This record gives sequence, C-alpha cells and structure tokens, in this order.
Amino acid sequence: MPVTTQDLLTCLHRMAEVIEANREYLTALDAAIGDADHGINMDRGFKAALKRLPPVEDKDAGTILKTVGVALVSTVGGAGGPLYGTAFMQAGTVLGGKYELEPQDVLAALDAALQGVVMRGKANLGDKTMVDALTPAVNALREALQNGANIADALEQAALAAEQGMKDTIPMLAKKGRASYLGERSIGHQDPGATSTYLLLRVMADVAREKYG
Amino acid sequence: MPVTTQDLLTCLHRMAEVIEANREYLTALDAAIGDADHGINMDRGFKAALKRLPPVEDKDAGTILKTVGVALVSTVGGAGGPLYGTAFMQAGTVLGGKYELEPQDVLAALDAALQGVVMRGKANLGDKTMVDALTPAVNALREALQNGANIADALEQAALAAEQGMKDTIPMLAKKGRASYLGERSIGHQDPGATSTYLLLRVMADVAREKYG
Amino acid sequence: MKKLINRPEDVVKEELEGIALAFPDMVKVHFDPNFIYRADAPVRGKVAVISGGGSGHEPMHGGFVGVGMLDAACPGQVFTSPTPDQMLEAAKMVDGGAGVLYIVKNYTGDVMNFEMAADMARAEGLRVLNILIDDDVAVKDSLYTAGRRGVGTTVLAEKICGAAAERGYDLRRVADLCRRVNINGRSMGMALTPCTVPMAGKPTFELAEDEMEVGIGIHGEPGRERMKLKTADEITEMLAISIIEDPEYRRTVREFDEEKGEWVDVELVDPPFRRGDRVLAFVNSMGGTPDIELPIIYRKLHEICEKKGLIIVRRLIGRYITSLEMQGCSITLLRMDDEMIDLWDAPVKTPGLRWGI
Amino acid sequence: MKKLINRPEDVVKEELEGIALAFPDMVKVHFDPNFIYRADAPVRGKVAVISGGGSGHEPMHGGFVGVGMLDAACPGQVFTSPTPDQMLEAAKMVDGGAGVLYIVKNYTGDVMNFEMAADMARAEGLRVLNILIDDDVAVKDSLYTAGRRGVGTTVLAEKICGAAAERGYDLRRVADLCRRVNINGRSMGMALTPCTVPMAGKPTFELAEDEMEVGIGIHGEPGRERMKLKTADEITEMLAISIIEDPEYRRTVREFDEEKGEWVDVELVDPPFRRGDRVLAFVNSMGGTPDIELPIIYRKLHEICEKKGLIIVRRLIGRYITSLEMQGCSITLLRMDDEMIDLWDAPVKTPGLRWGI
Ligand SMILES: Nc1ncnc2c1ncn2[C@@H]1O[C@H](COP(=O)(O)OP(=O)(O)O)[C@@H](O)[C@H]1O
Ligand SMILES: Nc1ncnc2c1ncn2[C@@H]1O[C@H](COP(=O)(O)OP(=O)(O)O)[C@@H](O)[C@H]1O
Ligand SMILES: [Mg+2]
Ligand SMILES: [Mg+2]
Ligand SMILES: [Mg+2]
Ligand SMILES: [Mg+2]
Repeated sequence: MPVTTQDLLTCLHRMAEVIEANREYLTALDAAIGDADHGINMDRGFKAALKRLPPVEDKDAGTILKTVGVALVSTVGGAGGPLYGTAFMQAGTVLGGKYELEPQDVLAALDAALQGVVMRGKANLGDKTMVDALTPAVNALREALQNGANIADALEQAALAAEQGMKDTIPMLAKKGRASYLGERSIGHQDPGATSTYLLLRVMADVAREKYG
Repeated sequence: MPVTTQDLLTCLHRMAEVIEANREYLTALDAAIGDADHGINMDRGFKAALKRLPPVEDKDAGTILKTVGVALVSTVGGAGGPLYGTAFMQAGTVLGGKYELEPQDVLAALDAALQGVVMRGKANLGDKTMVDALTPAVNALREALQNGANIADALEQAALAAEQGMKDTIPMLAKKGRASYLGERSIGHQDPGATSTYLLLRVMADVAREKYG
Repeated sequence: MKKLINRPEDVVKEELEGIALAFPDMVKVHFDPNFIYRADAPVRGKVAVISGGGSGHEPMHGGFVGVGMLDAACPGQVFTSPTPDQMLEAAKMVDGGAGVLYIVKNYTGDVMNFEMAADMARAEGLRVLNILIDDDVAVKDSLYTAGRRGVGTTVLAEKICGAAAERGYDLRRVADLCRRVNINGRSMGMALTPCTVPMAGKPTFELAEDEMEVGIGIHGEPGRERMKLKTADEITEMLAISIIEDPEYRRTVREFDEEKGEWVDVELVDPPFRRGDRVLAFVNSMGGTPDIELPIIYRKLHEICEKKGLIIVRRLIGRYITSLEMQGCSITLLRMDDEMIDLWDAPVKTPGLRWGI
Repeated sequence: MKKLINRPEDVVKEELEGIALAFPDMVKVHFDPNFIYRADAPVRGKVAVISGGGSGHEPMHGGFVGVGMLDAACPGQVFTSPTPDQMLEAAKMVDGGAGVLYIVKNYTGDVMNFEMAADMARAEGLRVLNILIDDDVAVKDSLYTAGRRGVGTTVLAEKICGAAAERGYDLRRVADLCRRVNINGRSMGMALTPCTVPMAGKPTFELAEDEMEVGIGIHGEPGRERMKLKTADEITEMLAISIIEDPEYRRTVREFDEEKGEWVDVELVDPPFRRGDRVLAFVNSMGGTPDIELPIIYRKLHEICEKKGLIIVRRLIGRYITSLEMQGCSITLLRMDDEMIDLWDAPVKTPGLRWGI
C-alpha cells in the first residue's frame, strides 16, 4: 500500500505539533551551545508552513513539500531555515507530480533532503550537526528497504538510527555552526539541530506504523 | 579649664574616625530614603579636611574650623557638603582669633552652625533633616550651661538630645531633601543627616568627658 | 558588583581621563577641581552655558559639552552633586566676557552648591545667573517636598540654550529662554531594575521579579510608588497621561536679581498642555534598557499624543540622562514655539549629541 | 523577565512600527517581509548597500540606514538571521540600477540566507555581490569552526562602504573596499552578564557574581572561555593584546564570481598589525554597560596602542553593536588608509550614527 499525500499531510501536521511540544527543549539545547532560538525558530516555521498548506492540499507530494520548504526558508531564519527549507524543497523536487509514494520514493526524498542539507551547509559527518542524525537515518532506511522491510518498519529503523545519531553528537566537538565557537566547551551537549531532525523522523515512523505497521 | 585648640583638633580627628567607621551605616540609611551616598560623601570630606589641617594646627579655633568647612564644601558635594561646610564655616566665624574656648564659646559656635544650616537649607523643625538633631542639641547645651553644668556634662546633654532628635526623625514624613520625594514612604526610616549630626555631637561629648569629665 | 572599572574610588577620575583622550577635538578636561570644557573655550563675546551634577547620568552633562551646547560641565562623584570650587573654576575658564549661565537641576545639593558657586564667582567679578530645571511631574506638590526634580528637560534646555548662546543671545536672554524651556517641559520616569553605585557596591534598592518603581528620579533612589510590572503600552500610557494631564504647577524658586544684587524668590507657573500644542517628544533610556525597546515606547507615545491632540514636531529617542545600568525609561514632553524649534535644529557637535556639523 | 515590551512575539514588529514613526525623515519601514530602508530610496545610479541580521543588536543594522550609510537593513527575529525573502524584497526596493552589495556577518545562518537571497535576486535580474565580515579574533582557526564571526568591523564597513556608494563608487569598487575593510579589522568582546531573548524568557547563560565570559559573539551565547572577573584595565589589555598580536589569518570564503557566474572559494589573508599602523579604535558597549565605563576602557586602550606603536587616527566609543541588555564590551581596531579615513569622515545621517549633516 503506497503512502498517500493524505499521509504526508498528517505527517506534516504531527511534525508541527511535535516541534511545538519540544519548543522549550530544543531552545534549551541551543542555549547551551548556541543562541537559544532553535525551538522558537522551528516552531514559528512549522506554524507558518501549516498556514500555507490548505491551498495545496490536493496537489502532488512535490508541491506540498516545496510549499513547506519555501515557508520554512522565509520564516525560520537562522541556520535552521535555509537547511530545513532546502531539505524540504529538495525532497519536493524528487517527488514532483507524485500522489502516491512507494517506499523507494520515500528513500529518494529523504536522501535528496540530506544532499540538500550538505550542499547548503557543507557539514561533514562528525561535525555535530543535523547531518549526524540525518545521515544514519537515510542509511538505515536504505538498508532496511534492501532487506525487504515494509515502509513502517524501515522508517522505524531510520528513526532509531536518527536517535542514535542524535545521541552520538553529545561527545562530539562542534566544527560547524555557532556551537563551533565554543571549541572544547561544545563537548557534552546534544546538538539541537540533530535533535529536531530526530523528532521529525520519529513522527514519520509513528505515522507510518499507525497506518501501515 | 577652657577647651584648647588641641582639644578641637582631637575632636576633628575623632570625628573623621567615627564617620569612617559609620560610612556603610550612613550610606545604608541614605539608600533607604535617599541616594546611598551620605556616608561615602562625609567620609571623603572628613578625610580631605584632615589633610588640610597640618598647616593650620597652630592657628586659632576659627581658622581651624573654617579650614574644615571649606574642605567639606569643596569635597563632600551633595546636600551634605554645603550644609556641613556652612556649619563649620559659621562656627569658625564666631571663634575667630580664639585659642581657648569657654563653654559659652562652644555654645555660640554650635548655635552659629545651626543658623548656618538653616540659612542654607531653609529646613524647619520636623522636616526630617539634620536640623532635627542639631536644634535640640543646641537647646540642651544652652539649658545645661544655664543650669551651671560643666562643659563635659553640658555636651553630654547635647549629644543625648541629638540622639533623641535623630530617633524622632523615624516617624517623620520628609519635607526637605531627596527623602521628600518619597512622600509617605519616607516614614519609618531614620534620617541619615540627623544621624551624622548625632555622631559628631557624640564625639564632642566623649572628648569633653575624657578631658574635663 | 560587576563593573568595567578599576578601583571604585577612581571611576570618575579615570572616566575623565578617558574622555580627554577620546574626544580631543571637542573637549578638554581640567582636574582638581574636575570639569570638562569646550576645546575652543573661552569663546569671546559668547555667553558661557555651564551645567553639572553627579556622575552616572552619562552622556549628561559632560557628553553635551561642545559647539552649540555646553561650554563646561562639572561632574560630581557618582550621583553626588559637584562642589562649588568646580563650578567656580569652570566659570572662570570658559567665561568669554558675556557672562555665565548655570543650568541647575532642582536637587537640594545641586541647588545649594551652584548658589554658593555663583556667589563666589560674582565675588570674583563674573556675571552669573542660575536657572533651575524642575520638570518631574512625579513630584506632585512643592510645599511639602524639595520641589520637582530636574530630569529630562535638562537635556533639552542645554541644547536649546547652547544654540542660543552660540547665536549671540545675551545672558539675560539665554536665562529667560532657559526658564521658558523649563516651564514648558514635563517628565516622568520608571525603573525595571535598580543600579549599583560603584562606591556603594550593592544595588540602591531591591525589586521583585514582577515589580517596578514608578516616579523615580535619576539617582537610583526608589520612586514614588512600587507597582506590579505592566506592559510597555500600559507603562507608556501611565507616564504620558501623568505628563499630559498634569495641571498647572506653581512654585517659587530662588533666582539672583542683578538689579537688587541679591537672591529673590520668583514665582513660576507651568501651564498645562492643551490640544494643538506643538511638542518635542523625548523617550529616554535609563541606561541599561536595550535599544530595541525604545521604539516600542515611542510607538505608543506617538499614538497617545495624537489622541490628545499634541502635535509632535521634534523627537529625541535614546539614552541621554541615565542612572548607570538601570533598566527603565523616562518620557519628556516639551511644548515648543518657533524659536525653540529653530534653536533645537541648530548644529550641535558634542560627544553625546550631534547633527548639522 | 523584565522588559519594556508587550507580547514577546510582537517585539520586532512593534520596534519597526516605532522606528517608522520616530525617524520619518531618515527611514521607511516595509512589513511582510520586514525591512527598513532609506526614506529617499532608490537613489538612481548609486550602488545600494544592504545588511541585516538578527534583531537585538540595535542600533545595528536598522539604526544605520540613511544618507551615507545603508540603503536597507533586514532585521530577523531577536538573534536569528533574517530570511532570504526579506533580503530579496529589500534589494528590489532600493536598487538604483547600479547593483546591490550585501554586507554579511559570518554566521552560518546569515551566510546561507544571504546566499539564497543573492541567487534569487540574480534570478530576477539584479546585480548582487555578497561580502563577508569575519573579524572576531576570539575564534582562532577557520578549519575546525564556522570561521571568525562578524562583529565590530561590520559597523565600520557599513559606514565606509555607505560613504563610498554615496560618492559614486561602482559595485565592484564598493565590494573590494568592503573586503579591504574586513581584512584590516579585528575585534574581540567580553560579557559581565548574560541577556534574555524575549521569546526565550530567561537568560541565555548563567554567570556567578565573580565570573565573566571572554571571547563572546553578539548573540548572548557563552564565550570561548569563562574567567574570574578582572579589572577594566586587565580586561582591556586582554582584549587589545589578543587583537594587536593576532597573527596573520588565512581562510577561504565564498564569493560570487560575476565572470564565471557562480560561487567560488576565495582565499583571504588578514595581515597582522605593525608598529606605525594608523587605526580606528572602536570601544563598543554590549548594550547594558553604563556609559561611564566606556571612557575607562578607552583610556587603557589608548595607552596600549601607544605602547604598541599603533597610531589612533579615529575613534568610535558607544553602543553600536549590542546584545540586548548585556553588560560588557568589545574592542575593534581597524587599520586605515587615507581613502578609508576620508570615507569615514564623510557626512552620515542615520538614527544611530550622525555627523557632518
Ligand atoms: N553548516 C551546517 N550544516 C548542517 N547543519 C548545521 C550547520 N550549521 C548549523 N547547523 C545546525 O543548525 C542548528 C542550529 O540551528 P538554529 O539554532 O536554528 O540556527 P542558528 O545557529 O543560526 O541560531 C545546529 O544545532 C546544527 O544542527
Ligand atoms: N534643606 C535641607 N536642610 C537641612 N538638611 C538637609 C536639607 N536637605 C537635605 N538635608 C540633609 O542632608 C542629608 C542628605 O545628605 P547627602 O546624602 O550627603 O546629600 P544628597 O541628598 O545630595 O545625596 C539628609 O539626610 C538631610 O539630613
Ligand atoms: Mg540557534
Ligand atoms: Mg545622599
Ligand atoms: Mg547624593
Ligand atoms: Mg539564531
């Protein structure tokens, strides 16, 4: 059973809810090694994105994701805005014209999102950024699908990998973004961007499980 | 035995010590209903006055007191500077040329000091200022001397009256100086200027008792 | 106490040393007694305008010394009136032969010290007049208090009188103008936080996290009233309405009468604001307020003035008369006539206020 | 949290509304997307200079819009980079046909958003160049970090490039000048206290009564190092020596190559200071520092520069690039040549910086 644009919309609404619920948490993480705005920014962005969804709700997945990406770019600001905005826009590009998504489409979209983030931010694995959560998630998704997992199980693997990736940022010394200015003092703190990335993947896995698990 | 200029110098040195010892106390009183500088200002002034004494130590009481008054005017600032400065200068004026002071000279000097403060500051009794400590002190001194007390006992009466006058400022509503801006909120606090006036009179009484008591 | 200072007792001295090095094209500094004066003083034939007061209100007054504003400023210790010898020596240094105006904020200490200084200066043959600024509507009556404090209007009077002196007004005219500015200006202030005098080492008062002081002066003293914290709009409304609806204010002040050769009591009357008045709107930071908050205050003040029929013809927004790091603001409204507007617009070149030059 | 605001989420919007009302002779404000622009924009034939960044650094950048400085400023939320649509619409509004220079502080967010904006503007037919400011010597290497942050030199670059654009320099020349200002400027800052972002509601970090943060940026983030409090002289020495003895600094930055039509990596080198260099000395308050403390810092900086053989030819002392109510300071030294000095002295008329006009 392919994923529908309705599932995608459900997913986006739930992402907005989860981001709102974790607003203070993400901001507190950012206060420790950044500038205390990541949760606030993401929340503002997802709220704005939801507002722009109604006119495109019956459009293809690509249009929906690009709409979200553009909304994030124009309302989040900071590093998160261009990075998540680019991620959603790139994902939208590979899903142009599609109303039903096969597991491979989901993988292609998430992979495009990752490439977008790397293209925009030039972070390497281990730099203590969202890339450290997104990269293992995409890898886990690819592997699970190769091993014949259904979309729900595969996204669960991706979310678990993102969670592990997020936790792995704790001992890292930041080399990109604001946290890099702290040098050694960045060690011991979990990266806020990696955390928001995990939260979004957790939503995807949950929605998939509820529907297809 | 008349009071000598040596006694006067002892008195001035002790006044400087007492003001220094009560610097924080006077400042704290001023913080409650003023601007938290009375102790700091008085301490700066008396320290400066002591520095200017050596060249006039062998001069008459009038010269010594005027030197202190000028020093206070030019280093204390605030309301305290002109008020105490004028007090010492006026006291100096009535003691011009004198090297030995009879009890009546002491009374005349203190009375002149009071007149100077009133002339300069236009405060009435009950306005919650130094006048509320100085006025009863001068009255008590006059009365004690009329009743035949020696200078030590008479100054003790003056100091006790100043102390009572100082305490009596607590329930008063301030009508002069900074404290007047507080309106009702000035009630319940002891006036810093009345307190420093009492402290100076206490020194005079103590020095007189040690020598003539 | 956290401050960017060395020893607390050296703060004013080192500040003055820094000012001398920092603005050599505008001012010079004299030490013992301390005063800041115009680099090109004395200006021959020009009335010299001098002010002074405790330090800790920067840029006032030292930051307003320069072409088109003050000829000299006498800084006292932090929040403590300067002494007569400073005022006297400053007058002697900058007098250009046309006399000296002392602009004095109405605080007991400032008033008494400037009166002594004026007497001493006259004894040395100078012509000196003192004009008081007493514009703080938080002080209601003058009978049971030391009278209204001098606050925001002081800055405006220094600018306008400085421009007048620069234009060649004689001493009497500059003094009359200063009095006119004073009776047309009204102010009120509030504080979110106290401040710490370096020599005292601890805050001048304590405020709970949800409290503010309303009707403060500029010396870190507690205000007229302690209230629960309100929004910027509510605070602005409270201050602005207190100013705009303040009734006629009468009091006597002491001025020196040159004909009689003595100090006399003069009755002054501040007329209340009326619809159609043209005003300068001045939003002042108490020092520690982030600059992002001042336009928020101005926004509401603008709305209220419009509603009350006051026409804002000039504005001043920023930190001009401060209380160290105190957070809070004050509002001043000055009713202006054509002459005042013209003098306000005249060029000024000081470390703290500059335009047209 | 104690602030003169209404709802935290309305702070930037209401600030902008206030600015529009307060400085109508200098600037206008556009909403959705938000930007402040010169009242007389577009100026035909003049290169448009635009900057932007998070709010909370007032007067930077919005306070520097006006004749002789910026054509437009894009304010983000507090401490958050603005978004590409703001930068794009600002460029379209103020472009006078001679192209647009984006002056970008080197923070990941600012850099990415301005790059996206430049691409979008070029897609709409505008000529746009981006120049980075990365002058904070507290960031030692560029290989293991996002590179030096853009701090105090930004203000100086905006003034100097604004004057150059006003004089009719073409886009390439203004961009080259901006790069030259950047590689000749170095800064470092410190904080005595944190600050509170209105939307966050609590301080961005905690500091004990005897601690300070050294090597901070401008976003209320903790600095490079936490230390025991020192005296003003010791702090000034620490900052000044870090700046003056900073070795040659090499890094690659991304700039747009108009010939190739793509972004390219450019290697930049900041030459170290040498005896005999003429410098502009800039002492900046982080926002909440009482003005009385700044000359104390300048005094020591002056002494150190003299000892190190640097000749201070111009000075800027005050609050220009701030972090809300944070107490602390930053020092910037800019090596100047004749052209920069001349452009620095040129008239400027903005809410935050004004002279000669
Ligand atoms: N160059 C980069 N590449 C990928 N992610 C990055 C990069 N720089 C920063 N990030 C991510 O952005 C997050 C911070 O986002 P946010 O707080 O919204 O932006 P800002 O740092 O501008 O305040 C970091 O936690 C990190 O995961
Ligand atoms: N008009 C006045 N007459 C007499 N004493 C006064 C008057 N005004 C103030 N004082 C006294 O001065 C004291 C405050 O002195 P001080 O703190 O040195 O000056 P300031 O108020 O200028 O800071 C008050 O406590 C009061 O006793
Ligand atoms: Mg952040
Ligand atoms: Mg006092
Ligand atoms: Mg005082
Ligand atoms: Mg940010």
